[in-house]
Amino acid sequence: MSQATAAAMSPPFPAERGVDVYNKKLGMWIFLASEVMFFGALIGSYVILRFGAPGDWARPGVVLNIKITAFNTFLLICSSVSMVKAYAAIADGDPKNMRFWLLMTILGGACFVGIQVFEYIHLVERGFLPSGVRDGSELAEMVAKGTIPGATMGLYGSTFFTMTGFHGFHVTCGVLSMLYLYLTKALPGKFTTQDYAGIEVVGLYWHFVDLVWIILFTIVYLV
Amino acid sequence: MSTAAATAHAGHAHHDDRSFVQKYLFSTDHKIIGIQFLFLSLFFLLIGAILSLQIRWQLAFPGQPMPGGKLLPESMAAGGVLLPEYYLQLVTMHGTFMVFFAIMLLLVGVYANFLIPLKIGAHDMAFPRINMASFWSAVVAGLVMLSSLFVTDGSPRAGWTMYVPLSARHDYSGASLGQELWSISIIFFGLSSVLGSLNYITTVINNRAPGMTWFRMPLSVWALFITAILGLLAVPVLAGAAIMLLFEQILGTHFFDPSAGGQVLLWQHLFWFFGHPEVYILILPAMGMVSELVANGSRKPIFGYHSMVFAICGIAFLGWIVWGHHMFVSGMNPTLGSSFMVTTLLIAVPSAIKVFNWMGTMWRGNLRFHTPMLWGIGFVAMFTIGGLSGIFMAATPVDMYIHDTYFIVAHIHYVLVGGSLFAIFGGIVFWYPKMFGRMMNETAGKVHFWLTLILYNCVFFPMHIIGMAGHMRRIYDPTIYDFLKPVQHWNVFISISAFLLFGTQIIFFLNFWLSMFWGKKAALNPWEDNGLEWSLPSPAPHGNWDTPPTVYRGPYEFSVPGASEDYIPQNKKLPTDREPALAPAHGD
Amino acid sequence: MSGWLPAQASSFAPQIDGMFWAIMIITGITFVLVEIGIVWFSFAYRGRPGRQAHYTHGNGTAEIIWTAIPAVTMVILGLVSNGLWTQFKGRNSVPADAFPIEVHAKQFEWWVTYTGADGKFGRVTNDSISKTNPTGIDHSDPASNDDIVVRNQLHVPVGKPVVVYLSSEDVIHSFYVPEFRVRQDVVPGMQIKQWFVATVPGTYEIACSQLCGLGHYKMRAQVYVQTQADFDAWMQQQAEKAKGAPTS
Amino acid sequence: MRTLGSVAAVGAGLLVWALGGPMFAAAPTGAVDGATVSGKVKLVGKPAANPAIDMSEEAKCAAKYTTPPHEEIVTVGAGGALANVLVYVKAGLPADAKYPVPSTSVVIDQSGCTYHPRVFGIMVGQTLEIKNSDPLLHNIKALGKKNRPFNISQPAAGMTTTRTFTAPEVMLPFECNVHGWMHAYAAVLPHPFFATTGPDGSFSIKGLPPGTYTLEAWHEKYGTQTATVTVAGAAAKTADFTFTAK
Repeated sequence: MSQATAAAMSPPFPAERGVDVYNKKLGMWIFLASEVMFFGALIGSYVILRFGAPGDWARPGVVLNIKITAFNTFLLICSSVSMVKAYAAIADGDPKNMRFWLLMTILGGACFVGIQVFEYIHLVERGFLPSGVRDGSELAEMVAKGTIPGATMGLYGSTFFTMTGFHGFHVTCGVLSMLYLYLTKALPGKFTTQDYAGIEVVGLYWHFVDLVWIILFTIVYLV
Repeated sequence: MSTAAATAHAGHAHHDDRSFVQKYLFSTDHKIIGIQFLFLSLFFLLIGAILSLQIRWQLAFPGQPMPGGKLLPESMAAGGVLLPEYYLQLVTMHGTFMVFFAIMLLLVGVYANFLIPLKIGAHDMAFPRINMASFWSAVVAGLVMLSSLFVTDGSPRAGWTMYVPLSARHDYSGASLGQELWSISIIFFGLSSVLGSLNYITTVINNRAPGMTWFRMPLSVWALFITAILGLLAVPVLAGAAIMLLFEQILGTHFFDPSAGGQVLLWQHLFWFFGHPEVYILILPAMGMVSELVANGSRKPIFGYHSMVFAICGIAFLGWIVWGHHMFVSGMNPTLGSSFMVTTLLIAVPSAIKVFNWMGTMWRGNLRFHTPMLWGIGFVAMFTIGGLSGIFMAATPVDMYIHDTYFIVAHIHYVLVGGSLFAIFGGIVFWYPKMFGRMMNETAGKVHFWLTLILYNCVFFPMHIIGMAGHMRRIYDPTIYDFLKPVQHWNVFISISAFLLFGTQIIFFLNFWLSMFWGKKAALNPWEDNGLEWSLPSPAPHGNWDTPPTVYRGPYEFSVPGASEDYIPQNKKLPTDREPALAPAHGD
Repeated sequence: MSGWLPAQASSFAPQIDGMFWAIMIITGITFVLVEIGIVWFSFAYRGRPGRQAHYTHGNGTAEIIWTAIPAVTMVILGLVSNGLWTQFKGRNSVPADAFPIEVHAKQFEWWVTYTGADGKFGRVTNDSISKTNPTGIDHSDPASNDDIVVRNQLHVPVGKPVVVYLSSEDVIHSFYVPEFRVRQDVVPGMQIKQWFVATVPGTYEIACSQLCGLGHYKMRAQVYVQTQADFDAWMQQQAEKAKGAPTS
Repeated sequence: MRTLGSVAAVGAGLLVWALGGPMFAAAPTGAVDGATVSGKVKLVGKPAANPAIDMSEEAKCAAKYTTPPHEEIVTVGAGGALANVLVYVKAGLPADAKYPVPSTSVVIDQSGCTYHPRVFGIMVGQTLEIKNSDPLLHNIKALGKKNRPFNISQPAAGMTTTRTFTAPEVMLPFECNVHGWMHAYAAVLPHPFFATTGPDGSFSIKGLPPGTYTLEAWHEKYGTQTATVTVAGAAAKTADFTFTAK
C-alpha cells in the first residue's frame, strides 16, 4: 500500500497509535472473528454429531453429487482469484480492469448461488430434506435397499442443509454487497488509488467465505 | 475515511443542525444511542421486575388469586390463580429479559456506547451507522421477544436456558409460536451484539486520543473492551445454537433429537459455551465502572491498576474454559467435570484480587459518600457474597446437592443484582449529568440506596437458606413437598420483601425522570473526576471535542502530594508533562 | 447448624455436608473479614476537611499475598472435591454388588423397575412403549416375565449399595433425593448410572429438579428406605400382584 | 391486554356477522325431524382384562374408589354389551350440508384421576368444557393432527377451561401426563349424527335425513366396524355391531 493510500485510510484526526490498520479493515477482521465462531459452532456440532451418530454415515457421493459441487468449488475459488485481480487493478490505478474483475467476481458468486439452489431443488426432489428422507422418495427406496444407512439420514439432512444453507446465505450477502459497491462506487469511478477500502474489505469477506466453503466441501462432500 | 458523519461534523461540533429524527431517533451519535439503549433497557428491566413479582406471589401464596390476576386472560391465570404453564412462562421470560435485554443492554449497550468514546477521547464510535444498526436490531429483538407474550399458547416456557428437547418439541412444552419467537429474537439479539462489539473493539484499538496509551485507559474502558471481545466471540455461538433450535422447531431437523441420533447435551454445551462468557459479559463492565466510582469516592488512585487489568483479562480467559460447571450433574463425563471444577475454582483468584484491590483503594483514603460511591461500596460488599457462594457450586460434590436449587438462584442474583445492577445504579447517578446536563437528587439517591440494600438482602439472602433446605428452582408449588414445608415461611418473607423492594424503585423512577427536567444544572465536572468526559460540557455536545484532547497521565491521579487540588484530570497539562508521540500516519 | 440442611439419609450425605460446612467456614471467614474491612474503612477513612488521602498505586507484596492465599486454598479445595466426586460419580465408582433398579422418567412420572427373582432386567425398547407399557418392556424377552414395575415409588433396602439406571422417555428430568444429597439429570437417549447407600429407614421424596414441562412441580415420587426384611416382604407382595396382572 | 382482546373479539364478531350471517339464515337441512338409527354393540369372545392402575401415590384420587381402580379400556356388560363405542355416520351425508352447532357444551370431567366420559363425540365448533374435580394437578394434552394441538393444565379442583375444534377428526386423543393411565378419545364431527354406547351397549342416532349411510363403530381396543343403513322419512332402523375379542 502506498504512503498516500495509508493516509487516506487512517482516522481524520490525530490519535494514539493503535494497530496500523484502518478502521474498516480492522472492523472486518473483527467481524470475521465472530464469523469464525459462528461457523465453528455449526461445524463443531456437525463433527460431534457425526462422531456420535448411531451407525455409519452415508458414503460420499451417494446422496450428494460431488462432481457438480466440485465445479462449484472451482468457481468460488476462481471468484476469489478475480477478487484479488480487482484489488490489484485498483491499487495499480486501473479502474477499468478493476470493474471487469469485480464483475467477474460477482458473476462467479452468483453462479455459485445459482448452482447451489439447483442442487437443493434436485436433492429435495430426490427426497433429501433437513428432517431426513421423505417417505416414498427415491432416497427412501435406497434406504429400504440398504444402499444408504437410514439411521443417520436425519442428522445428515439437518447438518448438511444448515451448514451449506448458511454458507450460501453468506455468499448471497457477499454478492449483494459487491453489487452495491459496483453500482454505487465502481461504475461512477469513486474508487481511486487513494481510496479503495471498499474493495479490500469486501475482498477479505469474500476470501473468508471461500475458505469456509473449502472446509465445508471437504468435510461434508468428500469425507 | 473512517466515518463520514464524524468527519462532516468534526468541524462544527457545537452547531447542531440535524433534524429531530436524525438527532434522537435514527441518531448515529454514540451518546444518543447510549441514552436510547438506557431507555430501552430500563423498560425491559421494569418488565422483568413485574414478571418476577408474579413469580414471587405464586411462591409465597400458591393457589391463591393474585391481586390483579383477574386482568390476565384465562390462558394465564384461572380466576386470578396463576397456572403452571404461565408460571413457567414467567420464569423463562424473567430470565430472558433480565439477562439479555436488561443487564446486558444496560452494561454493554448503554455504558459501552456512552463511555468508550468519551473516556478515550474519540469523536464517536468507529462505525456510527453500524452502531445505530446495532441499536435497532436490539429493538427488533426486544419487540419480538415481548410479542411472544401475546401470541396463541403464550411465550416460551423452557427456562431461559432453553434446554432441549423441552424447548424444541411443542408437544412436550405446550407452547407453539412463542417458542420460535425466542429463537428468532435471540438471532436478532446476536446480530445487535456482534455489530456493537466490533464497533467497541475497533474504536478502542484505533481511535484513542493522543497520549491515551493502553495502560492509561480507565478500567471501565478496559472492562468494556474485554467484554466486547467476549461478546464478539461468544454470542455467535448462541446465535448458531438458536438457529439450530429454530430449525428443530420449524423444519424438523434432528440436532437435539435422541431418537434420530441427535444429542441432547449438545445444546447445553453450545449454550454454556456462550453462557459462561456471558456471565462475565454481565459482570466485567460493572467491575470496571465500580473501579471508577470507588477511586473517585476514595480520592485515591486505584490500588494495583495493572493487576486489575490482568485480573479482567484473566477472568475473561478463564471464562472460556469453565462452561462445563453448569453441567456437573447433566450426565456429562465426570472426568470432564473434574477439569471444569479446577478451572472454575481458579476464577476465584482474579475475583479475589479485584475485591481486595477495591478495599486497598478505600484504605487510607479520604472517602466521599456520594450516591455513586455508596453503590460502589455496596457492589463490593454484595459481589463478595455472590463470589463466595460461587465456590460452593464450583466444588463438584457440593454442587451435586445444591445444583438447580435456590442456592444457585441466590448466587446468580447476588452477582447480577447486588453486583451488576448496583454498579448500573451507581453509573446512572454518576454519568447522569453528562447524559442529561442535570444532577439527580442526592438525598433521594441515598434513601434509594439504603432501602434497596436492606430489602435486596431480605429478598436474596434467605434464598441461600431455602436452597440449603433443597428448594428446587422453577417449582410452581413448593408446598406439595414435605421437605420444603419447614422453609415455606421464608418464601413468604422473601416475597413481601420483594414487593417492598419493587416499591422502593419508585424513588429511583421518580428521581430519574424528574431530575431530567428539574434537577440541579450540572457543572462541567461535578464529581471532581479525572476522566476525559468531564472536560466536556454537560450534556456532552455532538461530536464531543472540536480538537481531540491530549492525555498526559493515567485516570486515577487523586490526592497527588503537592498538587493544588485532590484530582488531576487526564488531559490537564502540567509543566512537567511531555507531548505524546502521534500515530505514524500523521507523524510522517 | 445441621438443621439448615435436610436430614442425612445416605452414606454420601455426611461427606457432602462436611465439604459444605468446610467451604462455609472458609468463605465465612473471608466474608466477615471483607465486610468488616469495608465498614471499618468507611468509618476510619471517611472524608473530613483537611484530610489528605494516602497517595499510592499499590503494594506488590500485599497483592502477591492476596493472590497466593486464594490460589492455594482453591487448589486444596479442588483436590479434596475431586476425591469425593470420583467416589460419587466416577465411571467405575459403582460397587460390584450394588442392587440394580431401573428408573424411567417421563412427563411427569417416575417408573421404577425391579429385576424380580431372576436378577435380570427384561429388554426395554423405545418401540415397545405404549399407553399400557410405560417403560417399554419387550415382553418377548423371557427375562422380563418377572420384572416388577411400580409408579412413583422407589423401595430400597437400607445399608446396601443401590445403583439406579436412569433413562428418560421425553425431556430432561433430574433424579433428586435431598436427604441422600443425590442428584443426577436424566437425559433422553442416555442411560446414566447413579449409586448410593441409604442409611436411615424412612420415607423420603424424589423431586424432579430439572424443568421438564408444566407438570414439573408435580413430578414427585416417594422413596421408601426399608429394612431388608420389610423390603423382601414388599418385593414378594409385588411379585404376587404382578402375576395376576395382564401383560398387554 | 384484555381491552385488546375484547376489541379483537368485537371485530371478529362483526366479521362473522358480515360474512356468515346469510349462511346461518339458511334453513339447516332437516336436523330436527328425520329417521332414527339405533342398535346394540356386542363383544364376542373373552374380553381383555383391564390393567390395574397403581394409584397408591395419588391418595386423593385413590380415596374416590372402593375397589382397586382399573383402566376402563374394555367395559363389557350383560350379554357382551360393549360400552364406550362411538358410532357415527361416516359417509352418505350431502357434502355441502351444514348443521347447526348445539349451544350446549360437551363436558369432560376429570375425577378420581379418570376422564368421564372416556369416549365421546363433539361437533366442529361446539364447546368442550374441561373440568377438574380432583384437588390436584391434571394436564390435558390433546394431540390433534387436523386440529391445533393444545396442552394446558388445571392445578386445582373446580377449574374449567373451554375449547372448540375447527376440523373433523376421528379420533382425537386426550391424555394427562401427570397420570399416565388417563386417556380419553373425542370424535370431532361436522354433523350431529353420532352416539356413544352406554353400559348396555346401546346407542341411538336421531334426526337422520332420508338417504343411505355408512355407519362406523369405533372402539379403542377392537378397532372399527362398519354397517350400511338406508332410511326414509321418520322411520326407525336398527344397526347392530359385533366386535370380536382377539
